[in-house]
Amino acid sequence: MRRVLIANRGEIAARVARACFDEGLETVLACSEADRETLAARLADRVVVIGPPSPLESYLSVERVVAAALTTDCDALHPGYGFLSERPELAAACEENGITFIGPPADVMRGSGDKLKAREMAADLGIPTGGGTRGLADAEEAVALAEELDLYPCLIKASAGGGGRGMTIVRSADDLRASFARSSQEAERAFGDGTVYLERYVERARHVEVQVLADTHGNVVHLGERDCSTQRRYQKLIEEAPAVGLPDAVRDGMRDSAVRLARALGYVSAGTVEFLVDTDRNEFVFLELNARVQVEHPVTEMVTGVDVVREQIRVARGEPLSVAQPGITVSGHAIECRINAESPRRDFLPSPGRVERWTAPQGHGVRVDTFVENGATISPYYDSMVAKLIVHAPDRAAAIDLMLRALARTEVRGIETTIPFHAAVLGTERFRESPVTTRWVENEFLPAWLEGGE
Amino acid sequence: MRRVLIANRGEIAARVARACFDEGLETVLACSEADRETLAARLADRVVVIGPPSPLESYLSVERVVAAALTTDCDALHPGYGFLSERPELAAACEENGITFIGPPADVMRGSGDKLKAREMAADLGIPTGGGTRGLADAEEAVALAEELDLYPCLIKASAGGGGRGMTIVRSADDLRASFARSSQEAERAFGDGTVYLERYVERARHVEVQVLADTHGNVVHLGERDCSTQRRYQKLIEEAPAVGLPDAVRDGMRDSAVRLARALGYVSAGTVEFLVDTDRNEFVFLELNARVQVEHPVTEMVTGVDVVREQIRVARGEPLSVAQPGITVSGHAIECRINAESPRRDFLPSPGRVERWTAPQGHGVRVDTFVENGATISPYYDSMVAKLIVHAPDRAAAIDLMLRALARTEVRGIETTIPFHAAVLGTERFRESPVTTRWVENEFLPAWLEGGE
Amino acid sequence: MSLSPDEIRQILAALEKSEWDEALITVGDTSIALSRNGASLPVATGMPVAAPPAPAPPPVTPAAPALAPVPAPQPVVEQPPTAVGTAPDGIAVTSPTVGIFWRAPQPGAPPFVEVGSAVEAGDTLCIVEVMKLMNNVTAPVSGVVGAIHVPNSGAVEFGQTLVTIVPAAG
Amino acid sequence: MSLSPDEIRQILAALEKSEWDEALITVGDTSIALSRNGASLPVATGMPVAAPPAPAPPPVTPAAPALAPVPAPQPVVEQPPTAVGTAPDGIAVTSPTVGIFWRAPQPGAPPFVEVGSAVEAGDTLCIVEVMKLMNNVTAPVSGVVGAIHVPNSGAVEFGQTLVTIVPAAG
Repeated sequence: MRRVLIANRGEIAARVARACFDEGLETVLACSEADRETLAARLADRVVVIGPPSPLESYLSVERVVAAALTTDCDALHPGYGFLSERPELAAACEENGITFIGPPADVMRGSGDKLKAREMAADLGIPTGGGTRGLADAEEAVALAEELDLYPCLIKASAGGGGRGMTIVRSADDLRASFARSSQEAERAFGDGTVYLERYVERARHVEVQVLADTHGNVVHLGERDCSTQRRYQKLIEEAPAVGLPDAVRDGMRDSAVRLARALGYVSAGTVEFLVDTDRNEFVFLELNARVQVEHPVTEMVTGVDVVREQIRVARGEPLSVAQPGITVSGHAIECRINAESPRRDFLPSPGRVERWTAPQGHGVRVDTFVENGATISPYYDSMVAKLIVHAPDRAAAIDLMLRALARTEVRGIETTIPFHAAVLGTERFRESPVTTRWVENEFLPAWLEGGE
Repeated sequence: MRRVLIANRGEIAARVARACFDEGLETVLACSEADRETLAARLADRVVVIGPPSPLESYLSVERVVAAALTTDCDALHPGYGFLSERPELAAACEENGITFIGPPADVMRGSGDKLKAREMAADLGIPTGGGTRGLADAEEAVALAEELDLYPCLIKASAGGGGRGMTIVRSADDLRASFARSSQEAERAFGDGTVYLERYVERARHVEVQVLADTHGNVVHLGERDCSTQRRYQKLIEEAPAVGLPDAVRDGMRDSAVRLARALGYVSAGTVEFLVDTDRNEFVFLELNARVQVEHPVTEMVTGVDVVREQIRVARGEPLSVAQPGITVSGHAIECRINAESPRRDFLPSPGRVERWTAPQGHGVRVDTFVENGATISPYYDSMVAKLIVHAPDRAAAIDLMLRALARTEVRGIETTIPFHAAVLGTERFRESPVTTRWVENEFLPAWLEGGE
Repeated sequence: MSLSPDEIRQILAALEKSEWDEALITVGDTSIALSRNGASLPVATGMPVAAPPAPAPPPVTPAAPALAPVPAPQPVVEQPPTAVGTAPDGIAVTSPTVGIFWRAPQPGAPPFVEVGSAVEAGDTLCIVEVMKLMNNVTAPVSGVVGAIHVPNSGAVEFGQTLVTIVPAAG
Repeated sequence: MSLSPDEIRQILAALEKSEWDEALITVGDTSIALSRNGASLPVATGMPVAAPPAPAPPPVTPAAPALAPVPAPQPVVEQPPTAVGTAPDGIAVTSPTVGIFWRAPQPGAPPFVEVGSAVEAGDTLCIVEVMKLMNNVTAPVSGVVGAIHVPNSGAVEFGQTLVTIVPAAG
């Protein structure tokens, strides 16, 4: 491996460029016209503009991305997250064209990407999946199965995708009949596949996920787990490592399940196995496996000292993982806040625009993953992420304190951001005392905060 | 200690702000009008403009700096390096006004700042000083003493200052007569004290210095040594830690001498004891003690893991050092390149101006200390430093390779810099093979490089 | 570079004797803007300071900053204002995608166009291949091929100028 | 680079003899904006862009970017003063240093000036103390004290506006 095409933008493109620098690899950024002057473009050794700002004609075009790799003599490609990162077509096109795809092979991706298949595999391994149905033909089949399995309240979920799209909570047969078609259509629009299924809905749940790494030599390890329960509308806002306050049996069960599932799927590269933890019953159920590096990987890197992106590169080169399970320890506590260009007091309305001034805090245990700098533009074409602010401290209380100070020292002029939201969340006793559940932000925190004014 | 006035600018102001953040202290930057929008100003909690761009009416005014601390309720002051950092008047004014000076007390500074006195003290302790004279009344006294001590070739040096100002090499009595008055006048202009003395000139010498830390509880430690031999006209350009290729006796002798001298002077805070190593005779002589944090402190931080500026703050708070000598180890090799806004091919002519684009490399073992960002201005009022690029790797060869890659990935548009010079120096076999001497850049490298065109 | 005061005086004199109601002259970092008879001052579209940092290769031919690079004052005065802004070098046809530039429909076939070829709007000028997808690039206007900027089988970026068409008069 | 006053005078003379109603001239960091016969002053849209992001409190009266660095006033004087960008709210007198603002020469003494006081150019308006160093701040022009912006014994920065003088007519 000599030269890597980075088929992404923003902070993850900069992050991948950094890992390539560390591994002594050259980089080419394949970007849209809107991104040619961004930090990621300048961190790369070369830039190739593949299309106009519209993602469909740039970051979402398998053909253009592969053509960019071929015309710039890249022998490898890193897809980042989002965009084409979990599309087997890209991995397959790379394989056909002699380009090393830095991620799982296409067939592995197909196996993990189909949520229903992955869930069946998990069930076969004895990993709790919380019941739920197969893919459903129509609303009436759904109603019949929900009755039979006593599933209410339950979730309608898309088989092909994630991120909450197509997902709906239903509490009765009428609900289900009313929502089925819309969910299926939404899934079809978002993922090109309208297959949906039902899953039991847990009222008070934590979202916990285990980071796994697997190489082509049969080694599979986990890097501990992350808690991503601080969500709004299924969008993660704050992530932490490790997940605190879990019984050992639950934590160990998830870690073990993640490794066994990855092994059974023949998984290769970095992946994340997501679980839901029922906090009333202290039970976990498997949700899905994400076959990419995730936005929140830095918290795991901070507590383990393992560089997830560099390991992806090692694995893609055919090398064994640089770490073995006994050598991996989780030390201290890390928190990540996603700073988005959104107005948290106006229903998180996107606030794209030009960042007149950007000042990130500097200090020990503070990491800022971003593509923003003075004069950068948050483009309306792409997601609203401005930066990831990550802190690492000896324990959770110290990490919260450090994050509060870091948030206070982060200056963004020209656009609105979610910084006030994060500072408010971290300032509550509820967040500080104990892990929150996935509905806490929407049901409890936001109403009180918005009521409170400042 | 609660709030620190940072009485400096540029990268060291940003560096001090970082250490204060780490120590949980608030910061106020006292800056000139030219610097109110700089990165250091935005990293600080507050900014107070103390005067116009001219340093004499801002950064060099003891009265204004202390007034700024008083009017903003600062209970401590960090002077950085340069400007007022080694002026006992500032330390004394802080003491009088109840402000904790983060550095040595005024009387200690007076003792170390007078080079002749420091040299006498060193001689009393049995530390080699290479002979040399007392302060000289006039050229005739100088000629008589040079004769008597058989000093030629020798250096005329200013008692009060450093940085090469007032320094002249003389090889005969005629030379000495011709240069004496000019050196003395230059010293008078630069330091307000025209006292000069003579010191034996070593033709092939390395500049090696030992970082020491001392607290108010009697603890004195060293953090190993740095090699700063890559100089041009007495200006350090590249610094390294540790100094390689020294016989153990020489290295241990310098480290031990540095600690003994600091102890004898009752030294407090961070300081640097500078030595000249005669590479023909493998002998060292004491030059001077610098009573401040130095530009090149990061290389020591990288190889020891000790944060020199945070230790300064600890000591100023009356706390003991966080480290003891047995716990301090030097691991790997670190190199710092000073990126200056100068045109190396045009006799290092300053190239101030607006930095249209600034891209610093990101990677493991790469540290960039800077105040520059997109749109920053390198002001003609101040020194030409743009950034310090620092790398840390397992050994010197790996550090050189990493620095070459880091230099190649550093992009500065809008001004000329010394990056091409650094890349060329690090690319030579001579630099890579063995430590160079202080005249190598001027006498050998530059003539060949300038001749060579590329 | 700048104009000397004497040069500015000459320019002013020349302009005064002219019949223009507005003028804007920029030479290096010197600019002169004038108006009279109630015309509003032509405030500096062309002033380079006002322009945002130009992204490298502009996708279309720049419409020439008003009078910017004019070295001598006289011709400026005598030039009809309509001439200002029309690029004399033609219309740049840019690549719709990253890919490989092909001048002919298949290997061995004659190229679609040569420099000097007359083309109608809609005629195929070249192909940009993305993987096995062939994208025909057509002439936006009728005219003559003024230049072909990329060698056959060369790699191109989105937005890169491929061909210049000098539009037919009229 | 800049024009010298003499060069500017030459340019202004040339313009005065001309028939122009408005003019805007920029040479390096020097610019000249003129108007007459009721035309509005062509204050350069193109120019402020060239200036760095304006630092908060300007150190001196913002006497119009247009003619700021020009020491030769003659041709300007012939203009109606309002057209030249003189701030209608008066001349801002700013602090020469960081320090403490004192309105009186010593505690208990009457203040140097009050709002409404008539002052001559050179009269002391206040003191800014730096440590024990007392810096007299004097009126740059004759006029009336329009405002005092800092309370007695308040901390001030370099460049901060302390007092506004409304210049005497004439």
